[in-house]
Amino acid sequence: MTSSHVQSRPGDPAITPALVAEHGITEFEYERLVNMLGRTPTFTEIGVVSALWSEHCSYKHSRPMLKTLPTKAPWVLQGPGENAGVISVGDGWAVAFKIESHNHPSAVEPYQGAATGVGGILRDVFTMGARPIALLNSLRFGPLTSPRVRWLFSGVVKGIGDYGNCVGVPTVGGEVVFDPSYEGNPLVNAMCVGLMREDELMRAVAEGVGNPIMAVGARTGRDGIHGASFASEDLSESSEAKRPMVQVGDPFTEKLLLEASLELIRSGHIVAIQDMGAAGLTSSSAEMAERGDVGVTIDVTKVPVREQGMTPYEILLSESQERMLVVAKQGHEDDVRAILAKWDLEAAVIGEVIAEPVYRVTEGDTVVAEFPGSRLVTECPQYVLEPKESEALKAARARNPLDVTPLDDERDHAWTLERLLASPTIASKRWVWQQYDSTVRTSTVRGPGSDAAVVRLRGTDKAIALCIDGNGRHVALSPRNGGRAAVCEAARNVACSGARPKAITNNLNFGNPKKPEVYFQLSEAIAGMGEACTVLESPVTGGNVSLYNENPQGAIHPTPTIGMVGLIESMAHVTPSAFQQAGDEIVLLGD
Amino acid sequence: MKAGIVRFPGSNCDEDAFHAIADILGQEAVYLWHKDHDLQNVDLVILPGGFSYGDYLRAGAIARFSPIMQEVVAHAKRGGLVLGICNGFQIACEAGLLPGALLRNVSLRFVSAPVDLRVESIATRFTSQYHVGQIINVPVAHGDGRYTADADTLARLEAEGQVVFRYVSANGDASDAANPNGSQRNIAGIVNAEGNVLGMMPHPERALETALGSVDGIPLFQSILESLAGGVRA
Amino acid sequence: MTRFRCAIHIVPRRGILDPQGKAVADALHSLGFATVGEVRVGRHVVVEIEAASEDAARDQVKAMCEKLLANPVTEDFEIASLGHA
Amino acid sequence: MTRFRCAIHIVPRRGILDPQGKAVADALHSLGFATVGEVRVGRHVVVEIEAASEDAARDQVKAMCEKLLANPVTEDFEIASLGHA
Ligand SMILES: Nc1ncnc2c1ncn2[C@@H]1O[C@H](COP(=O)(O)OP(=O)(O)O)[C@@H](O)[C@H]1O
Repeated sequence: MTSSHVQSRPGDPAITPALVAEHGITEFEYERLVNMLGRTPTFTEIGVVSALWSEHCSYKHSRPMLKTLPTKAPWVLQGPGENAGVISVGDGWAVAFKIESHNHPSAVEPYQGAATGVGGILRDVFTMGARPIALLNSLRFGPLTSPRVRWLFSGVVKGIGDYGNCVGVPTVGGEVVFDPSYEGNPLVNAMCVGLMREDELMRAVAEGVGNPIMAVGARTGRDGIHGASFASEDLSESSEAKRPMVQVGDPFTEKLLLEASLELIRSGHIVAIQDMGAAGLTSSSAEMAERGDVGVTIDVTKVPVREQGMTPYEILLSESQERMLVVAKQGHEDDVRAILAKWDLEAAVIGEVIAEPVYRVTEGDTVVAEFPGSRLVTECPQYVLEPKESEALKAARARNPLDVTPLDDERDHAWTLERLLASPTIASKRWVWQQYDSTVRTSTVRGPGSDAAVVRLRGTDKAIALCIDGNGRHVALSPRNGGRAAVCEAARNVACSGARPKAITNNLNFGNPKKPEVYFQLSEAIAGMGEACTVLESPVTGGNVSLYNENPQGAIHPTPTIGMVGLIESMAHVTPSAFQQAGDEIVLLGD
Repeated sequence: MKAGIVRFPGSNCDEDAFHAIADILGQEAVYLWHKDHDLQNVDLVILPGGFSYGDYLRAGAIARFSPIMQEVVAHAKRGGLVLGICNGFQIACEAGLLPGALLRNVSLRFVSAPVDLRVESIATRFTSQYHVGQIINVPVAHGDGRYTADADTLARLEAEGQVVFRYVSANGDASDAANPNGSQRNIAGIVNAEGNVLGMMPHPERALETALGSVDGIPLFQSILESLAGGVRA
Repeated sequence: MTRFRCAIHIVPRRGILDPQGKAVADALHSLGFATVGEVRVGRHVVVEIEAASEDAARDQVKAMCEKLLANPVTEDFEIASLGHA
Repeated sequence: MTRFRCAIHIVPRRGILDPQGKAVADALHSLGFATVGEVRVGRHVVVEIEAASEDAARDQVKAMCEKLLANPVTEDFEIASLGHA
């Protein structure tokens, strides 16, 4: 079959250079796309490509650098490339974990942005077959003196809390830093850790020609579609309906989906499952097909929708939450439906795994998008740029750090200490973590307030130590050292609680990578992280990249955040971080 | 003892309650699915914490209509033991098993913290193994824990010794500062007039192991065992 | 059967502490709305329902409120409007 | 200055997921209210305010909604009633 049968839909906007540009596709990329297709893409195809070739899905500026990170160790069962990384913790038990950013959504709508960030990272973990047992988060805001920052801060904290609390996964740790560089660009990184039996590991690989592809969970609405800028008179809906809709989290549905997914995975009725996260149906289906090296066909009219009149473009790009894409075993569709129904959720067959190496989307009988094989994923352009350090930072670094003029009103050490303790970044974060249920699941041995959280693995004598650390200012001043230090800080925190560091996940929060100085920070920080991971024998099992964290005032501090998992072989090794009793000696270790 | 832990779709302390009964107390535990009608002859029903049906409208409002709740109410009316923890307390109030209601915390924020409770009454089937005035440390984790009832109800609860736990400071004062949610009279837990239904916002099932920081919940479960061993059965 | 749309107000009963209303009032004061007095925050529920007549629709909505939507211990409800959808 | 009482409805914007409304609709169905269609749940806010005139009061309430009461990203608001307190 040739692609000549692909049809543009009546009412679709014309493909103009302006439309292509609005979708963030460069001329170079557009040319590559036309060459791949051998024809002009349809509007639906432009939408698909804009999503898949976005930085978020494709890592086009960071992948070459990420490839340099160490990813292997005997205990690593699943490295980068899946929904979450997985390590063995012995005795047949495995831990899945991953970190994800929701920086931009949280800047617009802090409560929902943060809540849906937690929802997404939970799904990444339970789609691997693991039951989520802990959440952590790493937050960055501007100074609390700004009312807008206070609104962002309280909204984010409430969003994180409400979502995790409702699903019933304890939030056991995290960090909060306030610094002017994050004023317009708060960072919200959420990490989830799950526990499973090694033999329950499930990968998101579409397999088996003829197997049905099913959409399960919540219905698809117009949430998060970046359609607003394309509103055109020709479209049938009113412009009101075209407004991009903020994704709203529904943690109760997430809880149902969590239980249903784990039951599905254990039932043997399915071969793969993946979250419909960023770029929704598009990226989940294309990625699963690419991993399985098979073709897929999807009929958008079969997707359960929340609203009438949704176009293929909208259905494919919707970022409605609490949805999963499942590849079921042929003939087991009803079994899948029954499990979902038990949890009051829907499941619908929306497509099929096919032998023909194409990625095809139909609207009923009409083909509205079709790409050759997995080239859509594999041929995404990758960019390697020339890194260059900013002169200003070079100069700043050249300064002697001891050469500081005392503040005018600086008094004694006690006064200084009080001032330090009162600064929001150093002050107690109790206000934050009191809003998080940290004790549900009755496994939190050390919760918020310790260097690393310790969560016991019920049914064993073991525990895991978890922490999340990053220091943007350090990375800004010296990207490579800062990258190293972030990993080392995490390792120290984990070690202090009695654990041996095992692996990390990371979130790279940076500015616009097309700027040579940002690219420099990125490449150096990644190199530094890699060095530390190698030395500490803690490979990288996954992570996330959030670039373009900029506003007119400039970029954020380059902020890699490191989420580390350490293993405590015996509960007897758990070590507290608080002073225990009067009379104990205090010893300073290290130099 | 055989304990049944009700599993609403959004329950999330069900596994913890199961673990408490089965692994720590070494008793028989079963789950009771919300869509079922069978209580499986349990001696004790636990309504666990969580967000039974999302609790978006009002905590516990929807749960009380689930099929299993009809049986739980019947069990309670027969004198069977019911322990409602956190969301379970909210559900018990909504279902009319206990008087009053649990409203949004006065701070409007979720509160997760270990709190001190004073045992106000040991003349119940849930607290005989404590002593009156004993201060115990048990975690709370809730957004809607402000116990509210009309003046007559409050007076009756106090007069009849139905207030079982009160939030207090470390030295035992039922002060505002020690009240995590703005509950009237610092009420943390109450029993019904017949004494067979206990509702409490704090989580005794999270206070049963040294590794988790407190074992102050153990006497509560021992009291239940004691009471059942005494032959007072449903 | 006709389609009706009904709006319901569910408000904290007088005398019951309304921390949300108080928080809103405080925030409004600090935003400079100095003449704001009491603020009460309740729920606004809009239900679409099919019924044989307006009266039948009203009866059903009333039953919903009594059974589920309002907590008789702490809340009052009021059918604010009822009309064809 | 006169005392006014104003009722405001704040509702989730059309097209935005309303988990609360969905949960209530599902519950109503399972309670046997079979003809219930869509349910949306918003907030009902009653504000008392002093102002020189009804128009002045309305302007102030509108400003409150825009500044504080409604979240412009996810909610629409409507002044449902305004009268002497
Ligand atoms: N966003 C958060 N979520 C959960 N816990 C947090 C958060 N921020 C800080 N914490 C907890 O507060 C404690 C202190 O955090 P922080 O001030 O960042 O200390 P440190 O510099 O020692 O990492 C840690 O135990 C941490 O887990």
